[in-house]
Amino acid sequence: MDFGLSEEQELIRDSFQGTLSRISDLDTVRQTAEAGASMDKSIWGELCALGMAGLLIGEDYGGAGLNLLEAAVVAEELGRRVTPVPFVASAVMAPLAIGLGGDEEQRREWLPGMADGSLRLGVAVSEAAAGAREDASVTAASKGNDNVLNGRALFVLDGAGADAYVVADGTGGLHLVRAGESGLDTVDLKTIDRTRAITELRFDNTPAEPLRQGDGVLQTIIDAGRVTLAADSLGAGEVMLQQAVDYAAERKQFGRPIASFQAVKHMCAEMASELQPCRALVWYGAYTMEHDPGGLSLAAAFAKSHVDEVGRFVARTATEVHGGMGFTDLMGLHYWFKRLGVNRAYLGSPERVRAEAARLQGFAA
Amino acid sequence: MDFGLSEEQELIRDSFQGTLSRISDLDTVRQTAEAGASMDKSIWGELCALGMAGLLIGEDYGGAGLNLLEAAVVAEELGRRVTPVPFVASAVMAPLAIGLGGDEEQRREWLPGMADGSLRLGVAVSEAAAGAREDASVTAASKGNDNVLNGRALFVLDGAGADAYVVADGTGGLHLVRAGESGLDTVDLKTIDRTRAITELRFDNTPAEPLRQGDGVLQTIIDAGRVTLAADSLGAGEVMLQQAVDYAAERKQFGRPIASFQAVKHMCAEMASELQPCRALVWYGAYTMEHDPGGLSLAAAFAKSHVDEVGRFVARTATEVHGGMGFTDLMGLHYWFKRLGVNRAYLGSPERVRAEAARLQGFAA
Amino acid sequence: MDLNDQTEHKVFREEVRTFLDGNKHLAPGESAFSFRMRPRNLAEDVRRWQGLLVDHGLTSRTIPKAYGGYGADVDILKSRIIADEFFAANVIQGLGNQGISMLVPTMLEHGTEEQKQRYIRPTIRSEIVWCQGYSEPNAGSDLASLTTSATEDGDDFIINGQKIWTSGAHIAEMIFCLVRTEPDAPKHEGISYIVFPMDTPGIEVRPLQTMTGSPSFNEVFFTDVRVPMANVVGNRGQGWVVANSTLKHERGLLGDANRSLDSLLRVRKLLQNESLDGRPLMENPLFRDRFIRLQARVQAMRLHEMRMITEAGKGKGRGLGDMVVKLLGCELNHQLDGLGIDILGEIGVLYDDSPLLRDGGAWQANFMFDLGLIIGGGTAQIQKNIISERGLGMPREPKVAQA
Amino acid sequence: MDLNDQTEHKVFREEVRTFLDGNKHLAPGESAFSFRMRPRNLAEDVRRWQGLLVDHGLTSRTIPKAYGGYGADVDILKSRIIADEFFAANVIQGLGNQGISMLVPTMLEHGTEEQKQRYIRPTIRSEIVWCQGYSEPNAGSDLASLTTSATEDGDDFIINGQKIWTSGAHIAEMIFCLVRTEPDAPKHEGISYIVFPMDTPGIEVRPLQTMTGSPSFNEVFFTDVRVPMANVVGNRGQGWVVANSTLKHERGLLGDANRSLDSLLRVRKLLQNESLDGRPLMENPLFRDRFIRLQARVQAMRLHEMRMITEAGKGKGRGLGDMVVKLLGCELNHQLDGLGIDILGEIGVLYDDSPLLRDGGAWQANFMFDLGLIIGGGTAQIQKNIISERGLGMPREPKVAQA
Repeated sequence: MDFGLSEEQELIRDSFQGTLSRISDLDTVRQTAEAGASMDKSIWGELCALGMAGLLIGEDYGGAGLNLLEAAVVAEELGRRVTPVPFVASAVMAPLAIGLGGDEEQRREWLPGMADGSLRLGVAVSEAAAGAREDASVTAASKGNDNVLNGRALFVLDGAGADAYVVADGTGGLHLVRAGESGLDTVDLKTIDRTRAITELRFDNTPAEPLRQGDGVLQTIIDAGRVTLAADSLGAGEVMLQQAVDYAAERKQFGRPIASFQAVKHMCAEMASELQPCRALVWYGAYTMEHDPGGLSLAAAFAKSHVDEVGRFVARTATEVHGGMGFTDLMGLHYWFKRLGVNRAYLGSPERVRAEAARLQGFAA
Repeated sequence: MDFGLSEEQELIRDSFQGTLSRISDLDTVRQTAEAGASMDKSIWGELCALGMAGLLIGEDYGGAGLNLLEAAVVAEELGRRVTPVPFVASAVMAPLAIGLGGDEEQRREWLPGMADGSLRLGVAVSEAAAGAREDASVTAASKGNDNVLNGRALFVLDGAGADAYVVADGTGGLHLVRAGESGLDTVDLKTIDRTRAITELRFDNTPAEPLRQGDGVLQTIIDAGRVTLAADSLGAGEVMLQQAVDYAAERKQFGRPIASFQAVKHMCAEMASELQPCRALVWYGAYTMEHDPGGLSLAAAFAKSHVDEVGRFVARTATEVHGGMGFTDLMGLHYWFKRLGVNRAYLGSPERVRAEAARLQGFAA
Repeated sequence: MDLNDQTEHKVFREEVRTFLDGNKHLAPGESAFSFRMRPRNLAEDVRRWQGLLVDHGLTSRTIPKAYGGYGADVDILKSRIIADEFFAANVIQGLGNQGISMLVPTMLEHGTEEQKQRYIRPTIRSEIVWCQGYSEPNAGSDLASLTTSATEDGDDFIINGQKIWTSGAHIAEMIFCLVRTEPDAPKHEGISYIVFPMDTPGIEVRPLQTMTGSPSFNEVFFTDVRVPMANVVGNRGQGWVVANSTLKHERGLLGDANRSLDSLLRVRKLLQNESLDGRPLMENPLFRDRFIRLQARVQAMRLHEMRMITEAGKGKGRGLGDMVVKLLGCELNHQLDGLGIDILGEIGVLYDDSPLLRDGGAWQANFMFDLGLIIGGGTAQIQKNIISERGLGMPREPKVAQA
Repeated sequence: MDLNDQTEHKVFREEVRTFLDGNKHLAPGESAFSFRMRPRNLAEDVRRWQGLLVDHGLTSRTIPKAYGGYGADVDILKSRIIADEFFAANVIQGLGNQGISMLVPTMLEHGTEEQKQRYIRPTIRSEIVWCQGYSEPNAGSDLASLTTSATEDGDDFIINGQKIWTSGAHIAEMIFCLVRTEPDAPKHEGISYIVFPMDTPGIEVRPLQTMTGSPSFNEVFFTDVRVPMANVVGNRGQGWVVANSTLKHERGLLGDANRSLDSLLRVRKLLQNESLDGRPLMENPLFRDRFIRLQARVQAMRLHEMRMITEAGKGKGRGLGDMVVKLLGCELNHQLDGLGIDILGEIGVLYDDSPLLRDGGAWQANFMFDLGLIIGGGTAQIQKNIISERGLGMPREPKVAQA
């Protein structure tokens, strides 16, 4: 048994860590966020050069042919740097959707462009993953020789500026919809997190191409997305803790660093304690996709729901340790706070994901 | 508006406080508990002389004719001293059951003896208040001229050594059953709390006398019981906090009293903060019985469920402040710990009581 | 215990209702709550409304007539009746800004007759808006280590230094401020409490960007700001004592049970109006249970406040019961915001002018702002120190040995 | 990451299964867990079973053959396989008492050759049972302030003083103990680690009544207890260092993920088997949600343990990841007990030999005992100090100025 990263995985982590520390510093994040861009193209370019977009795409299609564990390792680093690039949908869920759900023709058409980063895809599965809000629902129908979609999909991940969308219909089928297609409207949705973008899609007899081997793929990409979000949150949480520890060492009150006050020390100790076991939970969730696919949904549910709860605790506690400074924009701590906040809500709240975990184990109908 | 005790109520509190500090010290509690007696007869006698048993019984029947607020004031003092006497069932629920649900003849027959403490009654309403465990249920039927009960009632409060029982049947009707009646079996149930006793009743065509004006009385006595338990928990919690503060002032580690460590101070501050508003919640619950009966059930639900949660927190935290000493029998802290533990379970767990609060407000079916 | 109105109070309640019936059309529509979130220039209608309330004794009731108040005796129940009736009518109450809630009581207690004459009337009528200059970048929890200096120059002080967390500084006409006038005295004894106009030369106000995205706070820089020594309130060098009476007022202000009730009602509306997969979220037993838990807490805080008011009315000093209000109230509000966000799911992370946004984005804004309040006005950690030391009599942190 | 067995390990797993098939009828029926709760004299079958496991290398695997062990190389996976297979077969594993888990590693690291020869073999075979004499009434969290004295008398020490929290003292043959041998040295430097038989004259053991009602702990009094100086382990005066290596072992021991898993399975059984108003409690969404929450935590702890084992196997030192285990594990167990109690409602407060009692009253007993563990072995507060100081590099509590 070896419950750890391989040398290759550590190499991937180190290379992303190194590159991100150079290109995704807080100033860059802030500039992107304040410009309302929610993606930095030069960061995207550099990371694609490192293979980010093609991680999960087979080598035959120009990708690295790696697995979810490598994606989780990268996601953690992106979370650490609150990097403003699409990842969870564009580099994890969409490649898996097409890789697992597309036929050879579809894979040939889409994956190479996705692997090199020239094609970015949003993923519209919120209604299946988190439940339908408002009147959101998507139905697929045949119209002549065409397959068309009607309805409305909310909270489309990595949707802004995407070249195409992977869309789930109400029966679990997956479809590809190109940006600019007739009968397609997109509405940008702003969230507290300025580092990643979501949109709404409205379909009115919009031509769409079904993924032809889509059975069961929807749940798999949701599970993979959940693990990836958990990894992102883990990275963000680790950084918030480290920032709290660093700030406490510097900040003096009553003639001593606040790090020497037991209350502050214990807040940090509690954050560290909660965060430590999260890594194993995330890694294991990612590992199951390849090695125990039948256990993926449950492992992903544990990872997502637990890290969500830890994330809320850490976001709040680290901010408290920073005192007023945590509430200002000056140190940018809130970028991590907000990243954790949205990760919690995407692809199923902890409450909902736990309910799924109960059903998966036969504890509930 | 006057949200406080009247002078008379303060007098009652002070007189019970004074008497209890004299007769219900920890040694006495311990002796009673270790003897497995769950009631100290001389304490019972002294408290009845103070009017405890007749608090809620009309003056016409030899009682003091007071209200639930006075009972809550007394309950808090009993909780403070973990006094080993029956109160919630024997002095609150049963007198109300007969006072509100009995006809004049029944009141004449029972209340005077109850008021002077010569008659003690247990109350069997657990199935209605907390839900039925195992196969517990009681049905009433006519047999000839007699009303008889069949079935099984669990967790009968103040049941051990009682002279009679107030028993709820499955339809909400209330009955009086005399101890020693034919077809009645009692089974003593030991709990972690050695200061009060519960029993199980088994009925086999057991003659019982229905309370003739019982409509709606069952819910009222449950509500009153809940408020009383909350008051008892409040008193127990307040004492645990005070003991923690006192112990921390005395106990030295690392060359200083542990009370000077911020972690210990904050644990005490959190207990104090949680406990403080509980008093108003308890008083208000008690006040509504007389002044806003339509609001009693909801107010009682808030009081019971909230104080239950605070009680668990305080029981654990105060024990932690005591370190190993809290875990031993030496200081007897566990008597309060256990009293809080059983109060939480009796007459409806916090989860169940909150569900009732939701229904009362039309939030759930 | 008697929560019913006596005859006098029944009459008073009717009077308040009559006033509201006749005048509520004059009330500014904006709720006190959203006003607090984003300080801005007081609209003329707000000042007029405030003046009307003062004239009718519906706010600042107990301020002596000599200083522009209504001169009524303390009657807790009447204050409660006013609050309840305004709340029921959904009409903005008398303002509760820092001038009214903090400066006025302080000045009544410590000010000279001339200061009282000059400042109280326009303050309670909101003709003067104040801001508070306490915190400094290196004096937050440890407020007494502040370094803004005031050096003598004839009959004036020359003030230099910087304040931070100055809410409303960009709209305030006046500031009440702590400055160090005796640099050689022990740190708690060299501070004076001083008031001066914000348009005094040498004052620069810079908005402070916060996590909510809207600048609720400011930094204020003083460069050779000249202020007459006569503007000191209380004795020179005793500003710490003067300020502490004010801080107590702030701590009460921050944990207001009405605010929690307001949040609770909004959460209830979400549970009733929002749906998931076509079913109202009130049907979700987990959210419902969390709601009832918090409802019990709100109820406890409201009743506790009534108990504290009663005790104050009976002349009992402020004790443990008062000290816990800020800690609990701020936490409760933050929990209510968090529940709202969770109920909304992905809608709950929307912000700014996003389509689908609920309540103008108030849920996220409040979730962050209320976390800011947990931190501000004395962090939760400082509150716990105070509760344990002053409330429970536990020892202060021992002095640290010099290394 | 590779959680599958390689060929060698597959073979080993089969060997373990074969051993269990052939021998499990010899295993004592009592679960390790209930045994831990209530120390009592080891039944002969327990000692025999333990000896059998030692002989087959299924416990104390890596102890050198010279001292009675199996002399195997460290192979974390094989240890894991043993644990998993025993767990799956519901068979009691090798004992994990204080002699085996604490004394043996300490002695291997610090003992003389003679001490190792004499004590290790009978200890791992449970022919000698040990107890631990560390805590004193006035030295709990602040262990180094202990005052039990050992004064020289020829080649012996004469020991006087008192220990507390001595689990199993009433059944132990030997004690390992911290005593102050250098009264004038600084407090951490005057302590020695010494071992001696419990039947040495002058030792009195008094059971300590605890809240659970069963005496899991003792007080031990020493009056002129004569012990040869040769019984010191490690250097005289360096007992603090020796003991700290042992304490680390204890902290690992207390937060055992298998124990949490065991509790979790029991909670699941309650949810499935207990009913309220005739409906299984698994249908209650609140309890179900709490269960899944805790299940995720148990899973996190189990996987975290595997990660830590892997890191240890790669020779990485014990770091933050190890330090958090005790704090989290004890809290998790207490939470699991609390959920069990809540599921049971009024049944959950029954105790002793009450009718209707579930699982022999283990829910309440564990709820209290696990709270005791949160307190014991270094309170949660001390754990947090250690995590922040050693794990996160935060400063130690500053020295207090002498008043």
